[in-house]
Amino acid sequence: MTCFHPPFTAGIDVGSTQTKAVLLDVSARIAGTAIIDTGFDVDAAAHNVYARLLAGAGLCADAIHTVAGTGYGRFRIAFGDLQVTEISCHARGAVHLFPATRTVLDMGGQDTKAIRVAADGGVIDFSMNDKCAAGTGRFLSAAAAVLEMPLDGLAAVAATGCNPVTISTTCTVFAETEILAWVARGKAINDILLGAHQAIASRSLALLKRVGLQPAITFTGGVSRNSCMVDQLERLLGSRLQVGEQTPFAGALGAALFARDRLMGLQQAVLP
Amino acid sequence: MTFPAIRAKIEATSLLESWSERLDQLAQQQRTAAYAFVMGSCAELLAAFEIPLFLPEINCLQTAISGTAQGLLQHAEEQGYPSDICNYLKADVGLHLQGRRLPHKRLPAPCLAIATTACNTYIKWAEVWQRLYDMPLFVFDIPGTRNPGHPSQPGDPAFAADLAYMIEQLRDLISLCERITGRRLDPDRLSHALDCTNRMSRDFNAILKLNRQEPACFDAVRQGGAYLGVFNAFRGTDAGVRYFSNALEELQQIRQRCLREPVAEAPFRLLFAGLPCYPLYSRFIRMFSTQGGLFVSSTYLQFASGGGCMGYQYDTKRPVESFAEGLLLTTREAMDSMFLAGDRLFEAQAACRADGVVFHGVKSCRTVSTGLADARLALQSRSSIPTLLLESDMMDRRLISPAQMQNRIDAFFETLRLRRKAGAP
Amino acid sequence: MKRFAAGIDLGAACTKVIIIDADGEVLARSQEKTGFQPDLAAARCLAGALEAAGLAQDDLSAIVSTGFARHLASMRHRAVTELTAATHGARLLFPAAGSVLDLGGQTIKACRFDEQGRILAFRLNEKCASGTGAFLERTARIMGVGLDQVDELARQSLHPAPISSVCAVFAESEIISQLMQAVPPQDIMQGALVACVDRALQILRQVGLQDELVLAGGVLRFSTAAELLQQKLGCQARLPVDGMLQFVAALGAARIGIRFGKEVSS
Amino acid sequence: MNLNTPLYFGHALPVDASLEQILNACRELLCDATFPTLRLWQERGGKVLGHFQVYLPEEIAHAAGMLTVKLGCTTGITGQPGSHFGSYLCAVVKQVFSLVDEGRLKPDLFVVPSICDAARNLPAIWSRNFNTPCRMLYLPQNSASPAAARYLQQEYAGFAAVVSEVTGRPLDLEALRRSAAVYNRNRHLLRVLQVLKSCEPWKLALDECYLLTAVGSLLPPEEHNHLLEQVIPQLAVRQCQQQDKIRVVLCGCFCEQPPLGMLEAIARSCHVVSDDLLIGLRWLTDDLDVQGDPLAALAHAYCSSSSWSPVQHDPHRQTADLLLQQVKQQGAQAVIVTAPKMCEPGLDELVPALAALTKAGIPSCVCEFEQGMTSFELVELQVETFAENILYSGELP
Ligand SMILES: Nc1ncnc2c1ncn2[C@@H]1O[C@H](COP(=O)(O)OP(=O)(O)O)[C@@H](O)[C@H]1O
Ligand SMILES: Nc1ncnc2c1ncn2[C@@H]1O[C@H](COP(=O)(O)OP(=O)(O)O)[C@@H](O)[C@H]1O
Ligand code: SF4
Ligand code: SF4
Ligand code: SF4
Repeated sequence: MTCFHPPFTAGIDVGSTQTKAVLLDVSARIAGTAIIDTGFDVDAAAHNVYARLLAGAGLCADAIHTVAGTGYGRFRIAFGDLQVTEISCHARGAVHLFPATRTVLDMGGQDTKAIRVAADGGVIDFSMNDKCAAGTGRFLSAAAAVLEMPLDGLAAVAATGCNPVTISTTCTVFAETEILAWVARGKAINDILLGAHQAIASRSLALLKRVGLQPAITFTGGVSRNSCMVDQLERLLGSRLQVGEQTPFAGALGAALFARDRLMGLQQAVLP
Repeated sequence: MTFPAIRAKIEATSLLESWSERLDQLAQQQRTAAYAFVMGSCAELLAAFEIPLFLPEINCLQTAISGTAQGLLQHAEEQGYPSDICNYLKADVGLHLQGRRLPHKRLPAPCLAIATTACNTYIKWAEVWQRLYDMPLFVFDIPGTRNPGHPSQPGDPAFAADLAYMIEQLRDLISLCERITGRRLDPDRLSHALDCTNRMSRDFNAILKLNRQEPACFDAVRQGGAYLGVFNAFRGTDAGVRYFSNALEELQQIRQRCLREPVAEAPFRLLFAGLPCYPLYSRFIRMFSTQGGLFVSSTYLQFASGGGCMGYQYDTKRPVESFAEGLLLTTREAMDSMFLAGDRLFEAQAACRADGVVFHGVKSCRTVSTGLADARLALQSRSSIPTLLLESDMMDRRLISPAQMQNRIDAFFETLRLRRKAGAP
Repeated sequence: MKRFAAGIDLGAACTKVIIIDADGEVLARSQEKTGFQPDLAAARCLAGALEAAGLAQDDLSAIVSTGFARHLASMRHRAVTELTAATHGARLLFPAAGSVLDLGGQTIKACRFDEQGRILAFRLNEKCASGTGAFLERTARIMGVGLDQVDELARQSLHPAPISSVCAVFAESEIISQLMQAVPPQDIMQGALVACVDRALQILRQVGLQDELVLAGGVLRFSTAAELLQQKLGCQARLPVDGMLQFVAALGAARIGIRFGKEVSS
Repeated sequence: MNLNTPLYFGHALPVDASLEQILNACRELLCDATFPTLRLWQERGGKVLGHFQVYLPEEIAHAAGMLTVKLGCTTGITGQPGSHFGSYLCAVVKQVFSLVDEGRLKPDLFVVPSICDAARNLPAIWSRNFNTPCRMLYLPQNSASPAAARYLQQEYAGFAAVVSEVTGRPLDLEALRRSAAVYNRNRHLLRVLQVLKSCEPWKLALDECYLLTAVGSLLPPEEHNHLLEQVIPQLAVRQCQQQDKIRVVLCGCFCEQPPLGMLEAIARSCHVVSDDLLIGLRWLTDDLDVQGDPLAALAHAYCSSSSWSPVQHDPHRQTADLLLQQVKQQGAQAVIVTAPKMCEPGLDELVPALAALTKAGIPSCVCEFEQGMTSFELVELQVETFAENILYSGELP
């Protein structure tokens, strides 16, 4: 079977927690997205997400001109044509989604990045957590697991809190005991969760400050789905954040845009 | 990308080996050496007294490159030295605690230590030796710039006051050396040593200037390290003079060749600010060079040569006064290039026509790293030049995460390429 | 009448209770996960131990609590810190002991003391999971092995995989990526144990080693960890036998109970 | 505008306040991140000079009518870790910067003594971000050298010139002599407080003594003197139960001040009979000669009759020996070393100090701290264990 579409490009973001894929048509419109858990087998995750992406759009692999990989597993995408760092991809993707973007906050599973971008999506400056993964999305996933509630329900519960507790350690490994200790002290779940969200939000504010807080700020990465985190960040920043359906996919989208550059013959000299 | 300066590299290696061998011999014969630091080593004075000079900082960075540092650090930590202090100090303490013995060499014990106030850690470090060996320690108080950007100048009353203090201290140091060696200072020998440094410094300075124009003919981090090593260890000696005059000549030839045979793709000209990452020295440089990055200049050369690369010329006719004045000016220059780094970076990047500036902050050296993040912000507010801030360490492998470093460097080059593509200035 | 005392160690991971008599003989032990209601866990554990010893709570001349939740055990007569307790426990088991290293679920404690049992120096880890039991538990979970199979697995390793990350979370992704590069699981498990042991040694070295070293804590129930420690220390360390490893602090608390009885002094 | 009306004591706090009232007021003032006394002073037209906890000859600024404020970590400010610094720096440098950056503190002049590598970077960072002047003061590290006092006198003259620039008042030697007398009185009263704490420690807990002393860094010295004069007699007759606690010497707080919560935690299990908290206020150990040239007297006193800390090199005095001496003098049983997390000079001194203590058979305990610490569990655990062991060791088999 052959496909008769004009060529598409795809971006695949192999993250520490989730693997995301975005399909772009020639006019740079998003033609499909897919997401799965990364799990143990990165190679398989990349394959599966790609298969899903194609199936969802009813395309076969031949229809895709270029595939760009990003994320920590980008070099393990066997069928990838080029690799770009997630920093450049999130910047590019965020500016594509919200052209007014000048600062990007990407909150993922095990790292948080703040990126200052130019109007063309180029990175001016970035800063990220290293050495310690405390205060990343992983803490929230762990919290959800302990409390046996779905991840997407977390925000709604946290939002009902009114006396947030002070979470002193946001180390994922201690998430369980930290939360249980507060439960044991008779605190309400919503207050505990709100406290956790606040602790994480204020940590990422420090990163944002490092790169300078130029509006507009776009919030990307898996945690941008979390409305409570959005609220907490907005409260701390005193300004609105740009978020949307597609922001969790910003990394993959950016990669797809880099792939499209190559398709359009722009890219050769720019990326290895 | 550039033609490697082969001769200078071989000569530097053999000179530094001979330096180590000499120290090893001294140790074998149970003889001693003066311990001093690169910023204000007083090498010329020691040379005049024929007191052998040992520079622990150079030794420490060698252990980091050769991979023996980790064991030394651990040894010191076992004795209770905390993890958050200068790792040069800690590795050196580790070395002393295990008998001044490295796999292939031994080191002489100190008969005297000279610590300037260019870095306050120098003093704490020298105090450790003093507790271990109870030898004389001379802390040379060198007042730095009080008002950022406005150092006092020769001729100012404020400068005269500082200089008077310097001269008095130098006299004290001279009498200390006289006591140790049982010999009077020979002013002619001091003059000769100062003359040697004059020439070395002049050529070193000329070398650095070569890179200002395109094409660049050496990597200021890779080859710069060799120049520094020789400059510090052979300061005030004829061997040092020969080395720098040869190196300059070779680089001039390389430059001619580069002009004749231009490379296909011009490298990204980078300015380096901070301390190199010694445990991953070659790999660190390769992370840049494989992507087409070339360090055309480095602030490290300024402070780690104790301001000696600036071309200061001593007046050999009045050696003692001129030595004091030179020490004040060059060491202050070294301090300023650390403490005031940011204020000078704007000019520095313009002077060397940099495409990007790489800041490498090391956790354990607060002297150099405290101001780096802010210097970068300041540079960013004045210029749109892309910058990269890396943080690791110059000694401790545990504080370095190559994968994370690589990720950042990749992103930086992606930016540089996009800019070049877009024809950014 | 014979005197008995109970020591309750409310650790972050496990709650342990021990009952001894005036001669230091152990009558009963009991242990369970601390969970998030330490006081209940302590009460249940104590009841279990009393039953096993055939005693009633009134027969005890003192109940002394220790561990991070020591102030939560409502039935206690006095509370001592786990460092003091571990010291006394170690000295009771090994009269010549000079230092103790305790590897628990969330804390690593090292302590050096003199012949009279006075603590000379001690050190705890910071609130970071690197090198703790919690980290090992998670590694085992990733690998899909139960805690009691860890040893068996690690023992097969010939080339422990280096785990360089200081952070347990980053270490986890390092482990996952190694799993994918087909590094054998036994090497990874061993690598994780090596990482923990290194972290513990770092803390131990900060207090300085003094003969004899007594090892304690649940992590050492992984006998590979104990062996590695001994290897790296280059000296013979004392290991409590008969399952007393995890009970050293509880034992020390009970001992203090025997000595000081119910009267609270401060 | 009258700069002589009280800023706090006699203004926000009644002159005849009771001990409890004074202590509470001190706590409130210290934890108030809006710096009410400084604001009031500036509203009245006065100028403020900021500097660190370690020594500065405040007399010189005082004589020109400036209010000096010592910053060594204001309790109760958690502040965001600044974007201008790496994680490996002590809180002093970071906090000073962020206080000014956030506009909470508006000194008219900031002076940084050359105490350490982190601090020496501050003037440049400051000048890139703020308009008010920030100067370095190069105190001698070679103070045993005969040339040092002469040099320092020049350095002080330079400092006085900067102060004149800011205040518009030329250096007035007579005023300087008067200021020296006020500071002599202040140092005397602080010494009295120290003696009281050492002789009857149950009457004055560590945290209380800290509060009473630390307000001195936010008040004009005259006012601090009044406050101390009011408090000392009340303390002398204070009714307190004598407690069974160990006598300890606390050291390591020469620059960054531990959070109040930590001092309270220590005070719960120990009698701290001597410490180096806010050492800068009582740096000079003798009264200054107010007859001759006051600049020369200040310089001379710095070099020859001063206290000690890890940031001043003195070839004739080793920190470890001085510590042992102090333990002996105070009849202390033990030493608690508080080490600010990232303070290089402090950390460098840790090993020799501990080694000397161990050799002398004096128990010691190291408590690391950092600003923004909210839980003192770990500190409490450490100090409790430490105290427990000294108190009960004799009775154990
Ligand atoms: N439905 C959801 N609602 C809220 N948060 C979510 C949801 N799905 C994922 N997350 C958060 O996103 C994180 C993963 O983000 P992602 O950007 O995919 O990370 P990575 O790129 O490292 O894999 C998870 O740790 C979780 O906290
Ligand atoms: N069979 C086992 N059951 C429970 N824990 C075990 C077992 N084997 C080893 N452990 C380890 O012991 C640790 C708990 O040790 P413990 O000394 O009780 O800690 P704490 O005193 O902090 O509660 C656990 O984190 C786990 O890693
Ligand atoms: S702090 Fe920096 S400059 Fe000072 S001795 Fe250490 S490495 Fe050298
Ligand atoms: S606190 Fe947790 S997240 Fe941070 S370094 Fe330690 S293990 Fe990693
Ligand atoms: S002396 Fe220590 S606390 Fe003070 S500024 Fe320097 S590093 Fe910070």
